Amino acid sequence: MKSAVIVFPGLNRDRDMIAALEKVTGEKPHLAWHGDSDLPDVDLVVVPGGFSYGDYLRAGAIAARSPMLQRVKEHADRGGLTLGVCNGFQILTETGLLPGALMRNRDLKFLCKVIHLKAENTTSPFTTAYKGHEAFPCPIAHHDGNYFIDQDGLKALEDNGQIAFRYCDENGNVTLEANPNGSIENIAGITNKQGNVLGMMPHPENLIEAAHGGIEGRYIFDSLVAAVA
Amino acid sequence: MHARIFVTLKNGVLDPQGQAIEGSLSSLGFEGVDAVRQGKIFDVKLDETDHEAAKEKLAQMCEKLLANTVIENYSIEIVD
Amino acid sequence: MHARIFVTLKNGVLDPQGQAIEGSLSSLGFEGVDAVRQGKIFDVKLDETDHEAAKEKLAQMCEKLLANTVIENYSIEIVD
Amino acid sequence: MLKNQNIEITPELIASHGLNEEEYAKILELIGREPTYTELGIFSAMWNEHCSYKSSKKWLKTLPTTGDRVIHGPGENAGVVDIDDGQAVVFKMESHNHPSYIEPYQGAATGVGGILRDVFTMGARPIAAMNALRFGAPDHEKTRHLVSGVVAGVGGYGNSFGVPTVGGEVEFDPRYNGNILVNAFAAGLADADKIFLCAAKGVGLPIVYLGAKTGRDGVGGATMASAEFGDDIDEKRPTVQVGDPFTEKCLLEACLELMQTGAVIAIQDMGAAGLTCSAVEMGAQGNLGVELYLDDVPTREEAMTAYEMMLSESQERMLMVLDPEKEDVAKAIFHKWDLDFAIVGKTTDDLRFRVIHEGTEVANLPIKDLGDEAPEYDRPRSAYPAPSALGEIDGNIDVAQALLTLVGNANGASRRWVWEQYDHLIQGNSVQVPGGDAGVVRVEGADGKKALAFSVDVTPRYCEANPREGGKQAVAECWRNLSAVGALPLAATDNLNFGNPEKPEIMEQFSQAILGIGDACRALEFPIVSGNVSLYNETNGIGILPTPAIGGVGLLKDWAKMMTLSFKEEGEVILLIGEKGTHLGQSALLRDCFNRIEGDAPAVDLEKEAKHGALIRNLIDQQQLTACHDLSDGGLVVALAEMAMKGKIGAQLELSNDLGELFGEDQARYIVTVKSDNLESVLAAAKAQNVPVTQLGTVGGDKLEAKDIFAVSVAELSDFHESWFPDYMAAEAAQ
Ligand SMILES: Nc1ncnc2c1ncn2[C@@H]1O[C@H](COP(=O)(O)OP(=O)(O)O)[C@@H](O)[C@H]1O
Ligand SMILES: [Mg+2]
Repeated sequence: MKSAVIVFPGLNRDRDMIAALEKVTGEKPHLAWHGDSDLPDVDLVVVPGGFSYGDYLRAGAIAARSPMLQRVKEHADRGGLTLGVCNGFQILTETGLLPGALMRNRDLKFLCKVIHLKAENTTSPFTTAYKGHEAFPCPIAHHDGNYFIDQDGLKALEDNGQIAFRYCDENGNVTLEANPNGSIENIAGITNKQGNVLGMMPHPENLIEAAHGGIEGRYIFDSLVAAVA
Repeated sequence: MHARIFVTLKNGVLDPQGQAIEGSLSSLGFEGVDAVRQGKIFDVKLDETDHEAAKEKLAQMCEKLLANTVIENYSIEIVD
Repeated sequence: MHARIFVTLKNGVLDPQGQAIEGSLSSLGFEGVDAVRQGKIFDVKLDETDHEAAKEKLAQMCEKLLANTVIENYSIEIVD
Repeated sequence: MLKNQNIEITPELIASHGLNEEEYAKILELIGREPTYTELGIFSAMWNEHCSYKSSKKWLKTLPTTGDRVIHGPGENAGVVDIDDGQAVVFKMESHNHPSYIEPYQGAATGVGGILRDVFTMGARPIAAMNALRFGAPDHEKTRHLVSGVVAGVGGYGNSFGVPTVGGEVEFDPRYNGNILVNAFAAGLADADKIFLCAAKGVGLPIVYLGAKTGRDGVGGATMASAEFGDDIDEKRPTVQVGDPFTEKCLLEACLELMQTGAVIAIQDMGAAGLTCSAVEMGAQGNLGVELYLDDVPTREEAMTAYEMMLSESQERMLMVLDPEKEDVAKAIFHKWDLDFAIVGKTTDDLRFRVIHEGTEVANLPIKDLGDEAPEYDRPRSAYPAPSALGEIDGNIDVAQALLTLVGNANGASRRWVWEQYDHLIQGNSVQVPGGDAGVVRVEGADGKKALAFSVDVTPRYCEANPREGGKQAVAECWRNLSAVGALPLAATDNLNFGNPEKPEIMEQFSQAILGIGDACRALEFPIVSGNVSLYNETNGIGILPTPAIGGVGLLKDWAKMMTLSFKEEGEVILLIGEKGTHLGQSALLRDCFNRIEGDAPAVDLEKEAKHGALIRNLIDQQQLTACHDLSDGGLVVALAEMAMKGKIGAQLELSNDLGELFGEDQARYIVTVKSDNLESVLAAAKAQNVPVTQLGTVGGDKLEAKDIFAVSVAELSDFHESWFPDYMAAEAAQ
């Protein structure tokens, strides 16, 4: 699988994402600097986590307006696989590639911890490998992960099976207590209607090898490798 | 010319900051606060003399960058 | 009664947000923007009818919570 | 036009610059004339306590700073230590106490920013951070607000910059009511042969200004940091600096990129007293003069005077001596990252420090004398009071209740509320996160097995009772924490936070603590390679507890062998390594359950420390242990409870009801668990080394219980342990 990682000033989980892609696919991803005008032809474009432009104004807002994001949009519009993690998710919502918005966490604090996730949909190209491993622990690290969408939008997400991951408890139950940030309906990740764009707050790239305490983050990349094969 | 842009959350959008402030105010002993909503101001110094042209330009800035119109409204005031 | 509180950075205090916004506006092709400074608004619904009493109370809220008076100024406007 | 240059140098002005008569006389003698206003500012910045170490130098010199692995000790931006395979760890700790009291968020944030800059200035990519925090009594009116602001500030900067915060300390004591402590540690990874230093080389080379623009931030900041607080504190407020972690992250990437091009001859971050300190240090260390052209300094405010530019503490700035042939390459890199890049001066051969502004020479000073001739004091010391006698202790207490108090009060409760606000997972190498004895981070670029361990420690109440033993204990505890995870302790940094050194008793306390630190560092082969001194932590005559924080770094050859403190499996045998406890003086039990602060600090037997630690590391390396935890605050029972809570399993123990045995804080001790198959070999290994071992019981069940003494469910312990911080902070006015 050929992949590209978009790099903006202020992103800081780009190196984590590059390492994860390399480990899973055996290939170094292409690095696309935000100021470059071209995005090479790849199977997967990843917008990684961090604080692009300091998250000043709104998380992801300034990065979303950069020329490179136009290229990402074109890639996604052509049906190209596109993954946004954490700041990447915020950026993809700011561009309109994904619906809704990510607001400040309910408790207003940055939160870094291992939560539990449930794969709600194991048919998207990002999630097929989660079949049989629907609930798993996964790290989060964010200040603005409180997903919001209006009622009509929410209904559309549900109707189209666009909800990829929800926060759950150890046993896979989606409960209020298991919601770390106040996201509507415990939403942790969504796809677009076509299913080729995924945005998620948790960090699968930090859940790839034994040293991370789990490898369930790999399944996203495994799913993608299978999807493009 | 100086302008001030106000960006506020749309009705119906949950405001965790506003809620937390409400809670804090009441725990600080301030009574009778029914609601608090937090928004943003941008004070912009513009190199433009025509009010209408300025407003037009500022509105575009809001649409393109300063407000997230999925959740926010904006308004513009020319200060001088 | 509705009031609006404006909280802005004192002169000379670094505003990284404003700087980043300036940069982004110019790369979006907006010209002639000399400076942007970001501030906050709090829209407060108060259960109080007297303007002076309300202003007094809001000023206290600013001092105690809403503004960080080390680096921020505030002003208060009664809306209705 | 001589902006501000014709300001008259009055005795009041001199005093307001923190210079005494004698010091001013020395200035007159050195330069042979009256200084200009700008020059006065430069002297005050260079000669204040923070930059000149005038009260502490004499004592710092007694510390051991060398060792087989030490590449650069004190004197550089950070210490540099060899970690094999051509790699080095670069680390330092620094305080931002006063600014954090005035504006907790920005004070703490800029403290983190400053220490990160010290590390990457040397060419190292930051891979771990820690923070040692001390606040006033929980019920003091300011405490909550300070805790919330400081923690948010530490996180706000570190999270955005992208360094994992893997450890730290938080303590509460009324003695910090008016002076909180915010000490930030950072460590970075570099190639051992590519370390960048601040000494300028070559005459006539361009001096380049990098990073953010200069504003009036913190003008007089370094002077403030060295002055005692009084009631006029509000007047000092406008000197607050605002941090910009985004710019710092860009600066990191740009610097590392630039360093690879070979363009950098010397580089120095602008920290306290900004442009002044960095330019003088570059020149003086390189035996060169420096000429600065202030008109070329990027500024963000209008009409800044030379004085303001020279003393500004605007953050996220660097100064560099550049290879002129690579100017274009360098410029391109900085512009790519949207950072300022300006040539603001050049090196000269005349050992003068010249500053030119608007066509006028506003300063012309002997550059070496600014540092070398800075005053150095052997401040008077008076006898230190002997520790108070330890009175009778009524041994007839409810042990379970005492345990719940100790694990569930302000100083014993879980710090999760704090460290969950810090990104401790970023970079994907955190193999032990906060909450254990030491944070452990895997090292990239070698065999994938190597890891570094980090811990920061000090027990201020011991230091106050007995500064020498307290100094030793801080080092010993840090060293023990590293050993407990299986790391070989390599070297340390210190952050010496004390009261007013002009008081003879404080000066004695300070010097004794340093001597104790030196004793321990020598005995444990744990040299001090960097550090920082923060004096005058005193408000209205009340000084803080002496707080010499020690930050240590240890090396693990294979992180897969790393030890953690949680109980693992039912049936494993629990052993105490080291002697049975006896010492209750200055213990947490005495303070928190009897409301008494009495007695001497526990004595530190450094020979035993070394021996017990070596045994522990060997056992871990041979994979004989399943858990290990060092004993500190609260002694044996608290350590057992922590292991049980972490593992969510209880234990059945055989203990006596002697309070010293249960809660004593004797040093050089660890609790370990072993599989029963390994018991014999572990006992034999201890015996061979002559290290006392006691079998305490076995892991299992859902209670921590000692027959006839106490029983308490692990769930209840956890409940007490986890709830104090969130409950306490819930009342904080969120913003
Ligand atoms: N307590 C100490 N122990 C050892 N070295 C110290 C101590 N305090 C300061 N140093 C060393 O003195 C030098 C100057 O310190 P400092 O002024 O804090 O550095 P910077 O200029 O980077 O802020 C540094 O190399 C530092 O490591
Ligand atoms: Mg430095």
